[in-house]
Amino acid sequence: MNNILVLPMVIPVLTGIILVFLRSFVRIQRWISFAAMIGIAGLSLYILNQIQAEGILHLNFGGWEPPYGILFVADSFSMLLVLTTSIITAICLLYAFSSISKERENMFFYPFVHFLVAGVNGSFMTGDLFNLFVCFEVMLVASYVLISLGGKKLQLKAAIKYVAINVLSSWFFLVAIAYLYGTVGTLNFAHLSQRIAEVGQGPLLTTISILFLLVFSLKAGLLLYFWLPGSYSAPPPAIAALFGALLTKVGIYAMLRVFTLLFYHEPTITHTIIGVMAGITMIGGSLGAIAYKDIRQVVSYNVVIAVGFILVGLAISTKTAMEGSIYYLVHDMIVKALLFLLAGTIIALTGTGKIDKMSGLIRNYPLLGWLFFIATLSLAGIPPLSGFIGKILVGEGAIETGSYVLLALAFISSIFVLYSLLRVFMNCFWGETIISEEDEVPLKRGLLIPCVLLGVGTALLGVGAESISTYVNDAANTLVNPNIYIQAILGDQK
Amino acid sequence: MFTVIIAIMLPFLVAALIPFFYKRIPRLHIGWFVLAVPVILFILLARYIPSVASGDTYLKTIEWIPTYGINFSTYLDGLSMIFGLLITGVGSLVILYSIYYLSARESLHHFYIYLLLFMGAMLGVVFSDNIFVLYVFWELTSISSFLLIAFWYHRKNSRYGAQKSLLITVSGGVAMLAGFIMVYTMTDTLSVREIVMSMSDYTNHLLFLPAMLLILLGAFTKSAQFPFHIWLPDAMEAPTPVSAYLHSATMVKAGIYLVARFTPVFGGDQVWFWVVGSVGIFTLFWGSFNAVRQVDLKALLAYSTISQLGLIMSLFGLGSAALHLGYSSESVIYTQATFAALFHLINHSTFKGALFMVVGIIDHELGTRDIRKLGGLMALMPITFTIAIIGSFSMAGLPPFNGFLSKEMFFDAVVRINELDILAIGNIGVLFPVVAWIASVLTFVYCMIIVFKTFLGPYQPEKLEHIGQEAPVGMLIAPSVLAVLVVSIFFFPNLVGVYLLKPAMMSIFPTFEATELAPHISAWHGWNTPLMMTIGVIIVGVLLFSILRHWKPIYRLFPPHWSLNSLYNMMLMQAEIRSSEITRSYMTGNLRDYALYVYLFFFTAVGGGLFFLGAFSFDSSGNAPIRIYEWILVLVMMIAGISILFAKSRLTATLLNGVLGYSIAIFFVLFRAPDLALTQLVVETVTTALFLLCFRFLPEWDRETYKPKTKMVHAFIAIATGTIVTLIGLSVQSGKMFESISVYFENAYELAGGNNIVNAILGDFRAFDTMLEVVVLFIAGIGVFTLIKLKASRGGQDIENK
Amino acid sequence: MPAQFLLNLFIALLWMLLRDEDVLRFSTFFAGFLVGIVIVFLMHRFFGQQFYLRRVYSIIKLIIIFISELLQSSFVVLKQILSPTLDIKPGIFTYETALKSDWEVTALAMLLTLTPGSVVMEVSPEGNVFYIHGMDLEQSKDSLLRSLAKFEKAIMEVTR
Amino acid sequence: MNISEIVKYAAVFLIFISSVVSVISALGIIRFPDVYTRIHAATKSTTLAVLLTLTGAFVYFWAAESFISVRLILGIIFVFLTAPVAGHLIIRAAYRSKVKLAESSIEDELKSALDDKE
Amino acid sequence: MKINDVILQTVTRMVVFIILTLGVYLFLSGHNNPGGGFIGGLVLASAIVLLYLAYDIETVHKGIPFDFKRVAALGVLIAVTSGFGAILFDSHFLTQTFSHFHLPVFGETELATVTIFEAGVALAVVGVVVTIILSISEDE
Amino acid sequence: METLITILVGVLVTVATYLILSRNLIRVILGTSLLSHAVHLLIMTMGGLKTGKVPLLGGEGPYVDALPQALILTAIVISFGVTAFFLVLVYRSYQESRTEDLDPLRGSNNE
Amino acid sequence: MIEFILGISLSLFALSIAIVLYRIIRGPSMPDRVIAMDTIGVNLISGIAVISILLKTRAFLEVILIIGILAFISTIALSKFIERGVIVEYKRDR
Ligand code: NA
Ligand code: NA
Repeated sequence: MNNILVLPMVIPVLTGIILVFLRSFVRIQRWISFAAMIGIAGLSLYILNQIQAEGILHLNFGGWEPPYGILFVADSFSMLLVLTTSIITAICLLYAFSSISKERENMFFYPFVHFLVAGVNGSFMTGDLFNLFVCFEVMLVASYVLISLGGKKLQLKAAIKYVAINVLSSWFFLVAIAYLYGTVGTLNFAHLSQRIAEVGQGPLLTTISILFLLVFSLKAGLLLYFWLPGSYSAPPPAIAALFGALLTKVGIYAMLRVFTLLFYHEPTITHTIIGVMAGITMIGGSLGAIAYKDIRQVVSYNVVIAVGFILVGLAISTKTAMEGSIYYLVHDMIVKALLFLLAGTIIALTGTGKIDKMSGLIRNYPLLGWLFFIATLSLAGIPPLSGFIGKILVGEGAIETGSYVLLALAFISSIFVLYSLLRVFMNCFWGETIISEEDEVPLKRGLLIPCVLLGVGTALLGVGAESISTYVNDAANTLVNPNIYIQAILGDQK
Repeated sequence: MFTVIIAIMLPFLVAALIPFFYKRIPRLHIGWFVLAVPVILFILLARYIPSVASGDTYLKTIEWIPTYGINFSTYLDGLSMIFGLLITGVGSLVILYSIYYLSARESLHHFYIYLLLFMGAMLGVVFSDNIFVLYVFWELTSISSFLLIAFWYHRKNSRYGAQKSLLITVSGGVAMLAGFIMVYTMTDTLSVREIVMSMSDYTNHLLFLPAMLLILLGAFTKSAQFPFHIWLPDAMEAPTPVSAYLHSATMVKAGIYLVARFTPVFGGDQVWFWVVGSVGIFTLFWGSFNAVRQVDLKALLAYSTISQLGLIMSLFGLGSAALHLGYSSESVIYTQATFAALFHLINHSTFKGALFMVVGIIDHELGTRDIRKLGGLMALMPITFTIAIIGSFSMAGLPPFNGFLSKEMFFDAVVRINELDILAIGNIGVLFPVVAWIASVLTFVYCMIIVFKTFLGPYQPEKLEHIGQEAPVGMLIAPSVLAVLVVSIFFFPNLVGVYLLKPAMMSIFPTFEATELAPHISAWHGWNTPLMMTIGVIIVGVLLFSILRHWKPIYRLFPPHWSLNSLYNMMLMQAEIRSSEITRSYMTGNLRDYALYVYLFFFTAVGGGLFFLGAFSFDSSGNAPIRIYEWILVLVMMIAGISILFAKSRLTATLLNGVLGYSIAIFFVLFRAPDLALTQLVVETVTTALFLLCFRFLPEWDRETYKPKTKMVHAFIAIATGTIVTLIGLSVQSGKMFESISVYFENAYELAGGNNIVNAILGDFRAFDTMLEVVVLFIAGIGVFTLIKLKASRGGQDIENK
Repeated sequence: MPAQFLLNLFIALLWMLLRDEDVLRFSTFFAGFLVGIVIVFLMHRFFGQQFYLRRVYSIIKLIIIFISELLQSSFVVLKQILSPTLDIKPGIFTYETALKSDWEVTALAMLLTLTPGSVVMEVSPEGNVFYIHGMDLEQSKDSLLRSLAKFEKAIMEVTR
Repeated sequence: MNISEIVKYAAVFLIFISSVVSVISALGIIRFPDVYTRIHAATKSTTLAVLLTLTGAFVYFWAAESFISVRLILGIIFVFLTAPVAGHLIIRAAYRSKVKLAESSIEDELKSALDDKE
Repeated sequence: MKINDVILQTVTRMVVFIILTLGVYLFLSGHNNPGGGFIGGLVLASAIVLLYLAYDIETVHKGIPFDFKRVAALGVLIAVTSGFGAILFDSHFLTQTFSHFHLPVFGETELATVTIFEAGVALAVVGVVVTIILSISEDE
Repeated sequence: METLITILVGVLVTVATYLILSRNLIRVILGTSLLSHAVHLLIMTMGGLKTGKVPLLGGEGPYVDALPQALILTAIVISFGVTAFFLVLVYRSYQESRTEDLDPLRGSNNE
Repeated sequence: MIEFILGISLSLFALSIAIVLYRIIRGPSMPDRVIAMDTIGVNLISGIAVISILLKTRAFLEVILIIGILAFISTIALSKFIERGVIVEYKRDR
């Protein structure tokens, strides 16, 4: 029956609603939020191990057999992401406890975070195309609110663009669903895959697949990332960290899912386009990362680079490359969260985001500096931190398939990552110390602990890459063999 | 029991412990505590010398990421032994020296942590058998070097030097990683030993050459080969013990190590020969040429190091000729170049280490390293002077110092390679001995500069920061030990040859007969070409040194902005400027542009797909008939829609939008969708009400003020989008492939107990959608509430606007 | 008067109980209600009040006036629209009403609005003065005033 | 032709009439000189049209399926109640938002009242 | 001259009851006829909107003193937790059951768990729509 | 009929696209509103039009495809929520920066 | 025959909508547009009544009622907006 599968989505929804009733009890809200996230993390770990034992799990809502009803599907890939999501959210919540203003906490901040997570987890787990749309909307609307929560001018400006672009992308999503439904008459992923395989992915279906590519690219920030830097630098750090860690990942996930499960028949067209887009994205991200002297901008463009990097794996689509992408995905979620939290902390301490207006912070805040340094190295794929293994595997895949241009871009972009963040590090933390000890704003432990946790996380994930290798391996295996998925869902029906 | 893995781990462990220790014990002692690490490791390693010399190797594996074959495999053989001894040996001396060099006011714990990190990483590089693990440590050496260079991070130059070194060496490392992955792809193994064994099968592989070049790129950047050498002089911003240790004795030799390690893999190819040989020999020249013009003693030593590294590198290139020829009694002779390389590697570490420490003493005692301010120190610091003489003369290639021996072997190798015609050397080959000789002359000159400009001539106390004296004994121990080594190796070279060099040669030439790889080293080898060349070097060198003042101005012929350094600076600056220009040109922050990009992508990718894939098809045979009233209603909708574009007031536009909404409702009726019609109507009305509510707070809209051309572009995009949407829609209509699954829902009554199929789908079959949709609505609802109630102007202080 | 209605309901329920059917039917209830009407009508003098259905009759009469007004006015308007030349003299005039309660005022306004060629534009804050727009004042103001009085009477029949 | 057939035809005829009325009143909304006169077309003949249609539909369903539609009756009542109110509100809004009376207007007693008390 | 809304308010009082009844009817009959939680909720909401239009926020709040945010939250809560009912009976999340009962007064009646779900939906819709409109209107 | 409606969809999309490229945010919102109208019609059309009876069971089939109807219903409600939020966002933004014109709202890239 | 007449009627209602659309587009005043809007609603009611007969279904009778309600509500809202600029007041001063 696997009713447990619904919990990663329903727990946050319910928690969110209950917290609405507990509006004035901020302290209770905090701890319930945190506990819920930890609970989901535990659950998803349990499910993840269950999958290793029993194969892909699924839950048919209302008991309706696929393809007629909606279902949640848990495979290693999705659960790995759900697990990471909940852990990261828990940590970001910890950060929020000491950084989010009382006003926001009173204005349903925690419920919105929970709804966001619900949408994210739902997107990871759903096995139905239209339900994916709905889950996206849950996530998006929550993110709309979070980005504007607080009502600052800058936030509102960014929110307008963010909302408009996402409304447009949601519209394209609906159009694509309409076309696909019109063509193959079903919505269930496994069934869609089966039907598409049956008639072959003709020109029309390929065109429709490119439309899906447009939709997910917008969400993932693949090539169409222009909305991202502005939006991610507007909200407070805890929210920005969640955005940086989670939102684009959902788009990436959807793209991986759709182009490995449904539209994998014409890789010379679709995957080539993805490859080109990934390449341009890495270039654009790299340029952006060194173009600005504002920490938030630098960090945001680093998100863009990572998107390109991860999707190189999809463009290549070998099992090794997929494993690399998955590793990198998990890694990026952790480190991006860390990076956004650090950037936020720095800005909070110095009151500016401009790197040439600060200097010598490491004397005032050594731990913060070292965490930033670790984040820098990790993002650049410097071993033994977590970015390393993904980088190697993607590289392997690229070489196996002769995608040398992508390989070059992927590896060179990591140098840009290093340079851009190093610049921030050296400008902010090194140099003459300009904050005297009297003027030093004390760094709250509540801000530091979450960063430390994430920093330890990236180190552990790098050193302990083996610990998740079984999951990653299984995840990639499912991605490159769509039949495993189809069998698990439709089973003996065909 | 001692294992190499422990040797690698020990420095890391101690480094990890330092933060807990250093506050508890008096500061100066921390150096002594740290000193124990390399000393212990040196002793432990040294105990393996006899067995390694007899041909034993030690392999040990601890699993790390077995899934991907990435394991801690350590391999102790002759080659790694040399480096291991250098790292721990020079490490011990440098730490000893540093105890006296660094004042207790410095943040010593940082210093020693970095140093230990480096030591562990460096040991990891030389002992790793797994190429990916090797890479891990490789990058770690770059990072620890970065931290050490920027030890005085408040200085601008320190930061600059640190960044430069990191960028260059990490870039090289990334290239090397790509090369490693290629090697792995070819050979399917990550073990260097296995790669050595199997690579001969892949010499024709497409990836062979790229892999080789990429790995060499890694080696060249790390070993400061031309044109990547530019980071090394700037790295001299580090405290002198660091320069002595990392930037002359060990880290910069990691690239050398890599070349040596991969000589049996790639050395058989003539590209290897040419690239390694010629890059090395040119670096040798360029380094020595530039060293002469330096006025900062440390910079001089940096260029000298570059030059010496080039020498060693070129020797490895030349030695690979033996592999190219394959094992035979004739080809063995070429292995002597490699032998010389290894020998000089050791020698260089000794004399250069000593010289750096000498410069450190001068800097420490007198507060300057500027040659123009120095002079007459001989009387002031006699011991230092003695050490300087020993180091410099060794470097200049004079007897009775070890540098003489390896220099002779070098000349021998370049002369001999000239005789080799198999590698299509021809006339170009003559360049090797010529360049080598010129470089050696220049080397001689700068060695003289070090000694005579610093220690002889007039003493100028007024130019010094503080009046100095001979350094404390503790500071002199380390350089003295090295100086003693310089001399004793000259007298007992074959001890080194048999116990250290031969086993290393066996690792580099596994297919060769071990006994032939270690020639007897003797100071006197007859009146042969190399000796003539050396004599020539001395004569011309003395001459040039004495008229230095007269020819030094030729350096001014090179405009400073044409240097590689300014190229590097310009590249970084231009990268920032251009990328800023490019990024700002399309990241306008304007929603309209962003929407345009989306539409442009739709037009290109989806539209392009539609046309180029030939996806369009049209078949209206399955269409339902159209009645007159439907025509009229469609027309009404089109007119209403288009009129919105021309509406002069927002209210009109809203009303027209309402007309559309209501018309759609009647189409829903015509298409037999009562639930939809109901929902659509209510939602449309409420939406209109919302518009009206918000209009209260917003001004009436103005006319669009776009230029006609912009309007045309917009119109084109709009029409194109509409057209593509329609065309795909028509194609889908014509290309339906399957019956919809919804036939199943017609059993709604039996299955879900309802007669309203739509309602059964919403409430039962797809209730989950409905549930989430309510959640969406809920989020939007309280979202609106928060948006209105929480205003920045009213809200209190919070974290991000402090 | 509510007492009469309640009594009527009671009779209808009683009727249903007496019929003792397995299922509750509206028709049975309706029949019982009719019986009740007859009984209450016969007995209404005992309550010392008007028969409560008299008011229903007044309401129906009012509705019929409504409908007939609507028909007439529509006809007039249609004629105007279709006439080749539009020759109308519109204008706004006032009317003071004797009606008091909200319901009365509303009913009168609605009636007026449905009357040929007139629309109520404003009601004074006190609720006693109507400002009326007439489509063709020259021709129809007098007849308008006449029918206004008729409406007031009809409404009062219902409410008082 | 039985009774119900005749009733059906009558109903359809009613609907037809009302559709004609509807078109004419639509023309009125186009043709009348100002908003104050157009409202007469809207509140009277259009309302009549819809009431006739609904009645026709009601009768038709009654005749064809002997189905008494409470919803249609409610609809009729609703239109009856709301149409005049809607007309009243629009015209008040028009006057208060200073939409000009047609040139042919001969009297305006409201103007002074509004001016006086404001 | 102050605006006198007596006509509007009087008619509204009458009309609102028609709308409310219709809303409830649509909500209950959705299973077999057009309607359901959504539409029912929307219609109920529009009745309340009508009240706001004809009267003012304070007056309406006196008559309907709910916190509509909580109404909405309650609705969502009901809709989501109704899914859990099925889990207690060991069947899939969101499984709806229905059965026919013979009840006094109502006769043969179908009772379905989906009604609880739909009630949640309806409450949520009412709550949200009114919350939105009130939030905007209360702003100054 | 399907062809006609698909063309209508195209016209609506064209108008919407043009509106979205406007400077004025109210136009943009109207554009998104039009987009949702269009896509609802599109989904409807994709399921086939007038292919059967109203999907209320009773008597003989066939019925029209009910699934698109359910999907559209969901989509309508979602787009209502989003539009409401967007609209309020615009007016709040106007409150803070006194403009609903896009150009002054650029922000962020130079900040 | 019945279908034919009803078809014509339906077309006439559609025509009325088309005609009235002119008023919405051209105005000239806002109340003009509101009147037209209201008229469209009323014609939709008629149209749906006819469609119900044509399709032989009772499924749309609720729609009729709903349009009636909504046309009323939107007319009130629009009129109030034109008259006062505010459609929901916090407290009415009277
Ligand atoms: Na700075
Ligand atoms: Na030299």
